[in-house]
Amino acid sequence: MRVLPDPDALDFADSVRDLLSDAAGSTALRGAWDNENGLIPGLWKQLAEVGVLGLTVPEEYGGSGADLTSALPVLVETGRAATPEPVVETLVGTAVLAAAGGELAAHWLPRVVTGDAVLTVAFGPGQLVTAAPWADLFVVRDAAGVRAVPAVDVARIDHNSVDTGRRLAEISYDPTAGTVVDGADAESAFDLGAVAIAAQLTGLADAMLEMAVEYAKTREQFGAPIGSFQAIKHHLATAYVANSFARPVVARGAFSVASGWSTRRRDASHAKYAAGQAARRAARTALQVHAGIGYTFEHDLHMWMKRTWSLTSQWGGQAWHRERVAAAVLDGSVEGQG
Amino acid sequence: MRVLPDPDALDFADSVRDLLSDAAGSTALRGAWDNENGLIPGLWKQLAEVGVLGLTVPEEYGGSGADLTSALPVLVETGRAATPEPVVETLVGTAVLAAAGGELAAHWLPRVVTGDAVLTVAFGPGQLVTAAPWADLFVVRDAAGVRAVPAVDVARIDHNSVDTGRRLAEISYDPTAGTVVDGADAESAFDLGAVAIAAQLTGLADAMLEMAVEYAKTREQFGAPIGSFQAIKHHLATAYVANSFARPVVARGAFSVASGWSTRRRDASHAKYAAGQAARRAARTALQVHAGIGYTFEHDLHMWMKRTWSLTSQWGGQAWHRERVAAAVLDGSVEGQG
Amino acid sequence: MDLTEPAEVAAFRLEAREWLAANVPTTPLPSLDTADGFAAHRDWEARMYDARWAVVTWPEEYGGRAAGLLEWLAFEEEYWAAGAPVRVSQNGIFLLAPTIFEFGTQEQKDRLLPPMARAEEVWAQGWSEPGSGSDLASLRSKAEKVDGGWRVSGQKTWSTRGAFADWMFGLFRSDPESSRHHGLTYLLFPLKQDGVTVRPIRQLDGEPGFAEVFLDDVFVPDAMVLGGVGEGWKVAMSTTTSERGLTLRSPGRFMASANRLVDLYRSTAATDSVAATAVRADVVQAWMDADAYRLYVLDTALRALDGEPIGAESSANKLFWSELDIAIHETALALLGDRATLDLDEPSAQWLDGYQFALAGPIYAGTNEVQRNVIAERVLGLPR
Amino acid sequence: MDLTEPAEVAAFRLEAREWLAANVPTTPLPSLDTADGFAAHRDWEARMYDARWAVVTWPEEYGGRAAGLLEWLAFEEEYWAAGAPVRVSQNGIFLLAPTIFEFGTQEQKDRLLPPMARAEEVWAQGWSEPGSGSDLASLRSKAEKVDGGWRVSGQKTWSTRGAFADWMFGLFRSDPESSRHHGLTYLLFPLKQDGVTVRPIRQLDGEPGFAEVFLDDVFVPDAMVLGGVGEGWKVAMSTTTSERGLTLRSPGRFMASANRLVDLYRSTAATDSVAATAVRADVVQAWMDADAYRLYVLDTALRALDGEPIGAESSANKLFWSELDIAIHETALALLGDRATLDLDEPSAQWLDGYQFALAGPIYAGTNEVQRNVIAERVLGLPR
Repeated sequence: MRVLPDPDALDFADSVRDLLSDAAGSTALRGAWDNENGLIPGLWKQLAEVGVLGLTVPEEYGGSGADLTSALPVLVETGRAATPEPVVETLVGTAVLAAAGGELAAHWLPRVVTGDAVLTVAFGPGQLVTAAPWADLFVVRDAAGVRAVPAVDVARIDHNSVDTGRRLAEISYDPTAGTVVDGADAESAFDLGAVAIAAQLTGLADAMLEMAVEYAKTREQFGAPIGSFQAIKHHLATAYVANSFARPVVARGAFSVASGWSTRRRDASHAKYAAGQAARRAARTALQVHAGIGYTFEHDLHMWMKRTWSLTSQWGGQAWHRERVAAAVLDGSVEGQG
Repeated sequence: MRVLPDPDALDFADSVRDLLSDAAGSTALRGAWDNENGLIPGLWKQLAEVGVLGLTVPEEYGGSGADLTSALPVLVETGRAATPEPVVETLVGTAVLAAAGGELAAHWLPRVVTGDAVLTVAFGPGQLVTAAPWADLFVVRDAAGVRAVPAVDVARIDHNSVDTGRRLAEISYDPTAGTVVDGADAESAFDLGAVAIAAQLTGLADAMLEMAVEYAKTREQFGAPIGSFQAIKHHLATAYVANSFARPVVARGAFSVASGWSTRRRDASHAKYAAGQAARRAARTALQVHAGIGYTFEHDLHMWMKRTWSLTSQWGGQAWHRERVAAAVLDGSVEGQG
Repeated sequence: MDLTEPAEVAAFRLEAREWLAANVPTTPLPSLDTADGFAAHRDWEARMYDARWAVVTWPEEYGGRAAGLLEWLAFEEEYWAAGAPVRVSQNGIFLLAPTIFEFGTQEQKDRLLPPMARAEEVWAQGWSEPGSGSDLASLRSKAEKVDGGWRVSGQKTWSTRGAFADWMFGLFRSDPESSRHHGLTYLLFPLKQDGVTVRPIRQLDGEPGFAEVFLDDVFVPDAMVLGGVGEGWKVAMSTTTSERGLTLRSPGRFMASANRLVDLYRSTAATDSVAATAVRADVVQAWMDADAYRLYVLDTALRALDGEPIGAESSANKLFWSELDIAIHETALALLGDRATLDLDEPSAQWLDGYQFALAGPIYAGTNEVQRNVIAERVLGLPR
Repeated sequence: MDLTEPAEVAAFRLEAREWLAANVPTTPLPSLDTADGFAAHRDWEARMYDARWAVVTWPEEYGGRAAGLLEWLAFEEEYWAAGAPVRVSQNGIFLLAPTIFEFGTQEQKDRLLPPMARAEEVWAQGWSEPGSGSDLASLRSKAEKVDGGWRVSGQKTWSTRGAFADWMFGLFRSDPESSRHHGLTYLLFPLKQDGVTVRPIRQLDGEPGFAEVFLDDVFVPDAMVLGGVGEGWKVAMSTTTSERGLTLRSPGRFMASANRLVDLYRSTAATDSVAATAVRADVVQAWMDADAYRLYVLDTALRALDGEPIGAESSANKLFWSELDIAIHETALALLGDRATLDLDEPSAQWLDGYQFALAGPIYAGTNEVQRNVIAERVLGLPR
């Protein structure tokens, strides 16, 4: 019985953290925000090479066959680094294709694992898609179930998002385009994505609090570091506690989804809600601690804040997930807890 | 155009404040909490003599004919003193009888104004009545409208309340007992009570914050008054701001109800909600600042806290009033503001 | 107690409403943090000035209507309810002008007020410095006495409107031996002159809403000292605790936002009642708080009219509106769901813009932490 | 990562569940803050002891089952879900016993643990003094060395269970020249002896839940020093940062409260859907937080079992459960509406009682203000 990930998963995440801090640090990130496609040049191939893209893909398709619980630490790192690339979308899309198997999986998965093909997904209650300009395949939930549509058959309207490290588009396609993914479980794919995003949110929160703590130690006002004032201390302590209590909820969400527990819907929503609340609090706290400097585009903080806004608004917003938990707990029965 | 009460009303409230601090200070209050009927011996007659009981009763019945807006400051004082006597119930009951006029008014009002008869009321969404053991007349809302039932026709079940300075009973009576109060507007009587209680709540909040501020100035820990620590300062400042912003909302509620504005239901509920939230925050803050000593029955604070719990739970609870505002603002139209 | 609006205020309100209905631009102006937008906002204010709506509280001789506080509150309610543009001249007309009226020389009034009112000369703030944010009294930019005036050097930052503004007002250390609140002088000078370097700072939304201003031996004539030499702190503070506390953010602005939030709630509820119900309590809370803010400011204004001194109300005010503004916009973003982060020309982007603007509220004009200290120490009397 | 409950824990849980189902009193015991209630709670714990459920984590030789942390968590979940009484022996078995196991002599273990486990000897805390609350290190009650032991004088306050307890544990200044954390000694002594005066203090609910204890030249033999002379602070603190941080308030307690809140919500919704809907978000928030607390403690326990050191988790824990407990009960009172303040034998009074109990949470065992300081300084490394 463990809540924390296994040591192997943590070691792998450490190596990804090193990769991201070398190849996708704040200067690279700033470049991605400003460039044409919102991506860090070369990073996708590197993520493929070290095995991030195939981490949860079955070995027969060239992946490592890990489950969601083992992928959590890597997802946290991609959150901590505010990575713009569609890591969560890859995780969800490959899971759907692998579960369906057959020709679709055999064709796409080996290419996705190596980074030679890119897929993106649309499973949330809205229909905004990220990585759309760049994707070769769209795996989407629609009225007919789940459908895989090649990019050539997809029309898109690009939207401006405040988080230009996560560009958004609305897509449309002929209702008969592409292939129906037989037996795909759209709801479980959604839960998978919710937990994966929740993991990223805890990483985002960590990173923002770390920035704020470092700033509070060095910035002086009234002849003392501002971190010595009780108001600043208590703001930061409160945000730290919120994120500390979100983390095990996310871990349970992962285990519940991976194990197919009867409470998996509730647990996935609880994970995204708790991590989202913690990340929002971390963002507000970090901004207030940084004050003016944190309000500038020149400072890194804004990229982390805006990613927090994106991830807490999309794939089901905060109130939406809270209500999904409420429907399970208050209207249904409180099912066996893990 | 004024939000603040007129100087005359404030002067009168000052004299009532003096009376209450002489005759109904914390020692007297403690006595009332422990004695058989929960009242301060002799106080009711004194309140009658100085004109509190008849303040809003028309002059033809021996009162002063003031409207609710002029009564607000006195109500605030009865809140500040955590007065156990049924001042709000008297205000509401006499207003209903005076509006109806006729024999009922002529018989009861002069006696109520002098303190020779006591009435109580039941208009809230629940049916718990205060001052029941002591009342000569019950003015109650029921399915038939509003009914005035003499005590002799009322059966009651006394309940234990944590606020023994405000005892509660459930009452019952034969559906044909007493007199139907012709043309009584039960909803407006309810609004009147809601605003009157809101005024008491702002007084309670004031008193609790004052206790907490005084304590914070004198209690020392870590070699300094605890009021010099920023955490304590910010708790108290936040509670102070909440009550400061509730006060004009209560004043507007009084004016809106007294003037029969179309928004009076919404305004009355907003008043009770805002004052209730502020008082609850003041109670939590005062307890946290006092810490152990505030948690004792020996310290005065608990009587003010428990009155806050009573008044925010009864005559429509906090969520109930917020939802009443929501129904007006969100489902209806936002009507002309004053 | 009487909350009925006096007839003359109601008449004033109606006149404003009619003019605004006929004149407010039907499509929103570009952001005033862009060069184009700045110019467009100047034009709008010039039109307001021509109709004598730019500075309603000012005396008629300077283009105002000598309106009282109640008229001002009514005007502001109408202004924001009409969806009119934000005021590019705000620093000048709401922050600096009251100080000029109180401390300025006749010459200063005549020279400075008319172009300020027409938005021909837009003012930037010169308060904060890199080492002096919350702790304003630690500022170090210096003014050295020379013949006929002062030589000013140093660096100001977070200068709102600094990127495009014409003039700056601010505090400078005129006595090199002084420390803290002493020895400061309040100076006024044009930004477009030698020795002044303006470096725009991109704010959260990517636009240059404020600037760093580097001052290298800039000459300021004696005539542009506001109030006495060495009296800068007193001059700067005198208006923060008076009516200026009221006028920094008018209630009409938040009431208009809250009413738009109600509209957004209703349109969401029509298509997705689950989403709407989940934030219903937050929507009504925001609306109630906006209404409470309106009433609180009205109460303060009425007491000011009765001659009561206005003190720490400005700190309580600032805490309340800054937190309210964030709550209104966070609730709106929750209602927008997936579309909350859509930006620029997207139809919902006004809420995102408003949110980003609101996030600065608890920081500028004295952080909310400083305001809570002020209330605790000056109002409640807690020990420092 | 595997959250499946191990088979041996599940079996242990089942055994506990069955015993509790058969043995938990069907009518609630009277309040343990009354003499009758105290006696009734002692009896209940004696029955638990006889069935070896009183101290499941203790070694078998002292009446326990040598249960691990996971079994303990499972037992606590079952205990509170069964609606079993609060533990009158809590001070002893959860706070003092871990310290005795770590620092006690064999003689102390043999003398003190068995009657503690049977609730024959109930322990009161002797930490706070009138001038030493949050600032515990400032305590002044003194222990003077005499032949064979110590003479203790001074005053302790907020001594939980002090009104009816049999023994006291606490810190005393044994070196008169010392200050702050130095020169303190951890002493154990019976309360029923000459020189000890217990003045019960009525707490918020009117019952004597704690007491002031006056000590006038009370003799404590050397054998009842716990840990070394002058080592009192270290002895007292060693367990606060270890497992004791976990066991002060078990998650089972809050999960059981949250599930009862869900039941209350459902019964309210059945008769008054408006009232229920208005607090629906608060109900689910409370349930989620109770669940989060359960998972956080489980995570900490599993890491402790893996040999990881447990540090400031106890401060984060304490903040979280104390605020959660208040939130659960405030939400319940909101659902009760008019009946929220009904007391004593009224059916809803369990919620009011629970609320009053919960209100002490942010105060005792180190105020939440102190806990936030601890997290900021010791975990985040912010300057003092």
